[in-house]
Amino acid sequence: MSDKKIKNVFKQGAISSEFIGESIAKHQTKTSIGAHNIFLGQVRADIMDGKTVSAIEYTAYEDMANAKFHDIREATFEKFELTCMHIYHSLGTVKAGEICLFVFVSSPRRKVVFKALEYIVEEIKAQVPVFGKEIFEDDTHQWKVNN
Amino acid sequence: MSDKKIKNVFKQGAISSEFIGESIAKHQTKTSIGAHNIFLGQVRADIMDGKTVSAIEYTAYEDMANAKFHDIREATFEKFELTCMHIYHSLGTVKAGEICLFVFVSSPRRKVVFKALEYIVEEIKAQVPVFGKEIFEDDTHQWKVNN
Amino acid sequence: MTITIKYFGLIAEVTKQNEETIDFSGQSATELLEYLFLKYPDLKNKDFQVAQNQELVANDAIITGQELALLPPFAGG
Amino acid sequence: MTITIKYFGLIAEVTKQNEETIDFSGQSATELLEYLFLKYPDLKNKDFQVAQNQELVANDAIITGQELALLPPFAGG
Repeated sequence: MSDKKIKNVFKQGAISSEFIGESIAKHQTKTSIGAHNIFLGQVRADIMDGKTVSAIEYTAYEDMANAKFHDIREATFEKFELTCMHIYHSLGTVKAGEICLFVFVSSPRRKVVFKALEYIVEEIKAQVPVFGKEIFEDDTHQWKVNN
Repeated sequence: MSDKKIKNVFKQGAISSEFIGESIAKHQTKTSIGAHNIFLGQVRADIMDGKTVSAIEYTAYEDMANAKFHDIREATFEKFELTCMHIYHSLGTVKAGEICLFVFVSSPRRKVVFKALEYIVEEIKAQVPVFGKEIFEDDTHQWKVNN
Repeated sequence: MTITIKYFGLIAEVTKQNEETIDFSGQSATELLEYLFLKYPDLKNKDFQVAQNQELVANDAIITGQELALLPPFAGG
Repeated sequence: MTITIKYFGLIAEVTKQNEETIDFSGQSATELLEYLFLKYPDLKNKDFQVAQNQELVANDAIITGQELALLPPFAGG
């Protein structure tokens, strides 16, 4: 693990489309970049046993999660030639249709961004202790499990 | 080829970060979507023989290009289970750091969006008759070639 | 020795608390789990992993007395 | 027969026009190219593909008399 400071990846509530647009705008001064690839996770209004998910309430083992995000970040920079990488994950309530995960990678050339982004997203799903309580419209809930 | 009307994929000038943010926002009513994947092509300030690219001027064989974009769109929907897909490409002058290509795919589940997006971008690079004049800071130019 | 155990998600619903400090005289995580299964019988049917000092560990790992956590299935993204 | 030929990018720089209509008495794209190489000698050194009715065709394709285009390497994205 490197000496770099561990960042806080979490944001309270949904990630707004304006925030994503502004993140893109900030990269327009980095003129060595030729390709960006962005993954967005959006909360689905899944229907289970006739009940519809209205929101997911995210909690996390925050210290471990931020350490894992940091490890994923370091491993990704080792594996892939990226100019930059940004990861944001929601905590708290995110309604159906809102965005809970924003992963943004940039590189001079395109081939690497596809591989890097998929690697990061799969690692997040598998390695990071984030928990999701799916809230139904009738206020009952069930616990989400990544597959 | 389907009967669907051929769309115009081209936009005059750079694609703004606000436009991208608004496109994301429009998808928040589609609550069956769980994953978005976005590719952005950005003009690089490449340095060749000591001269820096300041902009690319895009032209296209527009009718053929829009027909090819349409074919790529149809083929992608056949191959991958996507909820929606949007493609925008610039014509005219796009400065270094600005965005010239915006490809946006969405699906209920994540695995398919990575494969679909890479497929679309590679097909665009290979199949669509778009031409790029790289303008250097001293107003000389050279013609870009995809690799 | 005194250890702190953190509970998350579905597991915290069973233990009805997010964290507790206990006095533990055993050695391995297996022994700790036996103790917790007695205290919270519903834990037995739940799917979870054990983390020690923010790393996942096997059930026979030696408890070193720092931060432990019971983590239900991950649901990030 | 009368055919319209479109030129793009680097190719249009050589022909100094984006489009022209010519009277063509040959059959194949090869014959058309021979004619164009005489008219624009610099074309010979350039890399391009021929499209007929908006589809790429081989050099020995039969000219059917509609829209032709000389396309330099693609640079989309």
